[in-house]
Amino acid sequence: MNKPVGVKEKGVKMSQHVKLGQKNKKGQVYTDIVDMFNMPEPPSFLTGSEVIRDAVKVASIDLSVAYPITPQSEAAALIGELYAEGYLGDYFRGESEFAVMGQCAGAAFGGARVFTTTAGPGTLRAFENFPMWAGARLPIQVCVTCRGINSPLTIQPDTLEMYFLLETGMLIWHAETAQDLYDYILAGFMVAEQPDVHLPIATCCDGFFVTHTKDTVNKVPDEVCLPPYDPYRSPVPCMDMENPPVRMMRDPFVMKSNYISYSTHASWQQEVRAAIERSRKHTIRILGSLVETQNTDREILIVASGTAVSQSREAIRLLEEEGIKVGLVKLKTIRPFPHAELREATANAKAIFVPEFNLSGWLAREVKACIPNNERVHAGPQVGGGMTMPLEVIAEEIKRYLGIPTETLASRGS
Amino acid sequence: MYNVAHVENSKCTAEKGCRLCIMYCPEADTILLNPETQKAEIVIQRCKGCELCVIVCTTAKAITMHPVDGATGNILLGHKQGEVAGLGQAYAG
Amino acid sequence: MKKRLNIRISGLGGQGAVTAAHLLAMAANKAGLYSISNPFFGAEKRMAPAESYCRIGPERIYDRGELVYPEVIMVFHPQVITLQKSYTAPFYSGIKKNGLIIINTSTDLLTEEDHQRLDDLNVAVYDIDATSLALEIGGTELSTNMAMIGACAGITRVVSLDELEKALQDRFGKKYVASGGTATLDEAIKKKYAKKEMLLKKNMDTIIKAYEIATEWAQNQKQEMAVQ
Amino acid sequence: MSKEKITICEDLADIMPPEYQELVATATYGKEDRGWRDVGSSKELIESHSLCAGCPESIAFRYVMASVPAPEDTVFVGSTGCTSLVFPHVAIQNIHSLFGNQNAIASGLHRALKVRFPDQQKDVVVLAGDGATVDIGLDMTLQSWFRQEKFTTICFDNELYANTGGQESGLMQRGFVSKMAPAGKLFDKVRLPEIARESGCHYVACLTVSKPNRVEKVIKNAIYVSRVFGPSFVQLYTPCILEIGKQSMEGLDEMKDAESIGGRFVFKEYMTDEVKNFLKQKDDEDKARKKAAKNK
Repeated sequence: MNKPVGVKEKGVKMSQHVKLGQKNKKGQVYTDIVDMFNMPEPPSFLTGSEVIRDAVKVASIDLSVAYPITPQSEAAALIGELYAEGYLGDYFRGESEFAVMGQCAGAAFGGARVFTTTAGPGTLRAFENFPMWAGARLPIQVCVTCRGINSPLTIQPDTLEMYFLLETGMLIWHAETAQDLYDYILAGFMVAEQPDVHLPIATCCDGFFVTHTKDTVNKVPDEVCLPPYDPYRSPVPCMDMENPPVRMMRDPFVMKSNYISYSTHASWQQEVRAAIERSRKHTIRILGSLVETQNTDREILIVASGTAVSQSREAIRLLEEEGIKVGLVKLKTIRPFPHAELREATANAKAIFVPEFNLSGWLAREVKACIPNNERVHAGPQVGGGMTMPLEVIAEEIKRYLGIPTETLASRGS
Repeated sequence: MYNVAHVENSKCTAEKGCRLCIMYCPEADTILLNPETQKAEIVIQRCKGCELCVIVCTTAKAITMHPVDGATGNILLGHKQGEVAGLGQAYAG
Repeated sequence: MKKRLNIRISGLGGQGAVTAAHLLAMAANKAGLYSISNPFFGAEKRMAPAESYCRIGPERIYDRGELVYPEVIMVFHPQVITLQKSYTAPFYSGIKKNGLIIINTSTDLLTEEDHQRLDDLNVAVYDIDATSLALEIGGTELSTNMAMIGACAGITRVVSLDELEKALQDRFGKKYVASGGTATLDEAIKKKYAKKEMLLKKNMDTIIKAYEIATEWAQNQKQEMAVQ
Repeated sequence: MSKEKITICEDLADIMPPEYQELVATATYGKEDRGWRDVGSSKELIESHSLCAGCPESIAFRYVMASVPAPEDTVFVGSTGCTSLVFPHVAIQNIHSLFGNQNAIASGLHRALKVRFPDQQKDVVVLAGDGATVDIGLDMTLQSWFRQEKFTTICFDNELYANTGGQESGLMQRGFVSKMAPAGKLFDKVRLPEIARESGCHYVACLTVSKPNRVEKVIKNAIYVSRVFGPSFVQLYTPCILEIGKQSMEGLDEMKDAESIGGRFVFKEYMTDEVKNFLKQKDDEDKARKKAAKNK
C-alpha cells in the first residue's frame, strides 16, 4: 500500500522485522545462517536423531507435530523434549501422517514456521498433502528418514519414497551424513522461506544409516538461532485475518471447465516449478553448491546421493589401492536437479555409475535424462529392502565394467 | 429465459417490520431494504429465481415472478411468469 | 594401527550389543580416531537376535549400515551359534582373512567344519566366559557386554582402558538418549547399584579384568592376526 | 479493531470492484451484536456464488456469516464439496486444503494463531459437509475433539454427497435410495451429535436452518464456548433439493418437515452445566449492556 498506514492506530500487523543480534525468549541470538555456519563448536559424537533435535533447537521453529513411525520416532520424541524446555511454541502428537501433514499445513497457513518428520509408509499415507503444500506455497520442512514402503512389512532404509516425492513441487535435498542433515535442516528453512521460493522442503536422509548411526558432527553454538519466519514476506496471504485480501477471489476458477481455469492451473504449476529453480541461488549462497565433486577429470565417475555417496567414497578408496581411479559427484539437491553442474562434471567421463539404495533406479533415470550420450550411464549397483551396500559390491561392479576379474563375493547366507 | 422476483411496493409490509423475504432469500445481498421507501427491493442481477420469497410472502402476497430480457437483463413486468427453476424435477421421477 | 577395524557384534536382545558398539566407537572418538557405530536396523526385542556394528579408523569413515565383511566378530550369546539366533548363517560368514572371533562361552561351540573353514582363513577364535566374569566382578549378568568390550580391546588394542573409561562416563554418567527397551535396561542396571559411581566402577573393573586375560591370550597366540 | 483491515488505499479505490467498496462502506466487521438482523441493510460477507437457486446451504451460509461474532478475527476452514464453491466468495480469510482433513488443518491453524497472537482472541471455525465431517474426515473430526482443540466445527448435513452427484453418505437416512446405495441405504444415519457429546464437545446443537434467529444463537454459543472450554459442534440440515427431487422453492418446507415432531432434525442442544451457566451469564450481561445502551 502506498498510502501511509499508522500501524498502531489501525491495529494492522506488519512484518516483524526482527533484527539480527536480538535475542529470543531463550536468550538465543538471531544470527544469519552463513555466520552461524562459521562459528562451529568442538565436534560432537551423535546419532542422526540427536542431530535433528539439535538443529531444531537453533531453528526458531514455532510448531512441530509428531507421529511415531520407525525410524523417525526418536527424533520426533526428542523435539517434544525441546518443546518442554520452551524452544518451540507448540508441539503435539497427531493421529496419522495424513492428519499430521494437515496440521502442519494449518499452522503454516496461520504463519508459523513448521517442522515435522516422517518415514516410508508414513510418507505415502501423508502423500495427498505434499502437492497441496507446494500449491499453497507453504514453506514447511519435513525431514524424511527414508524407509522401505513395500509389503511385506519392512522397517529398513530404502530410498524409494523419494521417487514418489520428486514431482510434488517440493524442494528435495538428500543428506549423506548426520552433518549434512544438520546443515540441511537449518539451510532448508532459509532457502524454502525466501519470498521468491516459498515452497515446502523435504530434507531426506537414509533411515538408520543416518538416524541411528553415531557420527561426528560440527554443530553451531546453542546460543545462536535462525531469524524467525516472517509470514508477511510470503507471496501468498497468510491466513490470520491480519492482512489483505480478506476475500480470496472475485471469480473462482475452481471446477470451472474453461480456458481461464486451465491456464490458471497450468501457470500456477509452472510457477511452483519456477520457484524450485529460483531456490538454486539461495542454496548456493548457503551450501556452496548443489553438488560436491572429486576428481571429475577421471574416466570413471560415480554419481550418487545420500548414503550411497558414503559407500562410494569407501569403494573409491578400495579401488585406489588396486590402482583404479574413480571420480565422484555427490548430488545434494534432487529438486532442483543440478542439471548444469552434472553435465559439466560428467563431460569427460566414459562411464558413469549410479549406485542406489532402491531397486527402481530413479536417480539413474534422472541422470540419464540430463546428460548427453547417456549410454555412459550404468544404473547400479542397486540394493533394495534396506540392505547395506558393501563397498566391495560397488568396486566389483566397476571392475566388471573394466574387464578385471573379481573373486565372487561371499554371500551372507550359505 | 428465466424469472426473477419483483416486489409490489403497494403490497409490501416491510415498513411494518416484515423481513421474511430478506431473511429467507438464499442469496446474499439480493433482497435489500430500501432505506428511503422502507420497502423490500430485488437486485435483479443477483436473483436466481428460486421463488422462495414468493412462498414466504404469504400474507402480503407482494412478490411475483417475471421473465428477464436476455439481451438487456431488464425485468419484463408485463410478461407472464415462465417455467420455474425446477431443478429437482429431473430427479423427482 | 591398520586402516580400518570393522567389528560385528552378534548377541541377543537385552545383552547390550548395541551399547557395546557405541562404547567402543565412543572410546575411539575420545582417542581422536574416527568411528561410526550403529545397530542392526530391526525391531529388537528381548532375547531375539540383535546385531550391532562398530567401525574404527584413523581416517574419516563413510561406510555404514550392516557390516558384511568384518575383521572382528563378537558373539555375545551361545545361542547365536547353537540355535542360529543370528542374522547371518553361519555366524562367521563374511569374516576377513586373519580375522578374529571372540565368543562368550565356557565350552567350544564350533563344529569341526567350522574350525576347518576358519583355519583356512587363518581366523583366530577366542572363547571367553564373559558372563561368568561379569557375574564375578560386575555382580550382574548385565555386565557381559563390558567383559566382551574389554576382551576386544585387550586383543586388538584399538582403544585403551583410559578411553574406555571416558566412554563409560559418557554413556552412564549423564543423561543419555535411548529408545524404549534400552532405556528400561539402563534403569535396571542403575538399580543394581546403589550409586552411579558403583555402576561405573564395577563395569570398569569387569572391562579391565577381561582386558587383562585377553591380552595374555593374545600374547600367547602364535597366529598372525589382521587386527593387531 | 473493525474495518481497518479491509480499508482501500485511496490511490487504488477507483479500480477496486464495487462489491469490495460495499464491504468497506457497510459490512459489519467489528460491530457488537452483529447478527441476522443486519442482513438487508448491510453488506453481507458473502458474494454471489454458483450454488443452485434456492439451495438451503446458501441460506445457511448467509446466517452463519451474519452470526460469527468477530469476523475480523475469524478464519474459516472448509473442505471439498459444495461449500468450496462458496468459500472463494467469502470476505473472511478461509482455507481449503484437501477433502476430509479440515479439522486437522484447523488444529494446526488454531495453535499457530495462539503462538503468534497469545493475547488476542482468534476464532477458527470449520465448516464442511457431511461427507467430509463424518466419512472421509471422521478420524480427524473426532481426534480434534478428543484433543480438546478450541474451535467450532459446523457440519452442513445434506445427507449425501451433493457435489459429486448424490451418493450415499454416513449421515444419509436408512433406506434412502441413492447412487452407490441402489437398494437403499442399509444402515442408520450416523448419530453424530451424540458422538460429539461423548467425544468431548462442550456444546452440541443439531437443527435445520429454517429459523435464522435460532441459527444465530447456536453459532454464537458454539463459538463463545469454544473460546473458553474447548470443542463445540453444530450440525445444520441443509437439504440438497436437487438430489432429493424438490423444486427450488421447496427447501424451506423440507426443513420444516424434518424438524417437526418425530423428524430427524428436531432441535437438539447439549451442553455441560458449566457451559449452561456460562452462556446464561453471558446472556444476562448482553441484555444488561443492551438495556444500558438503549437508556443512554
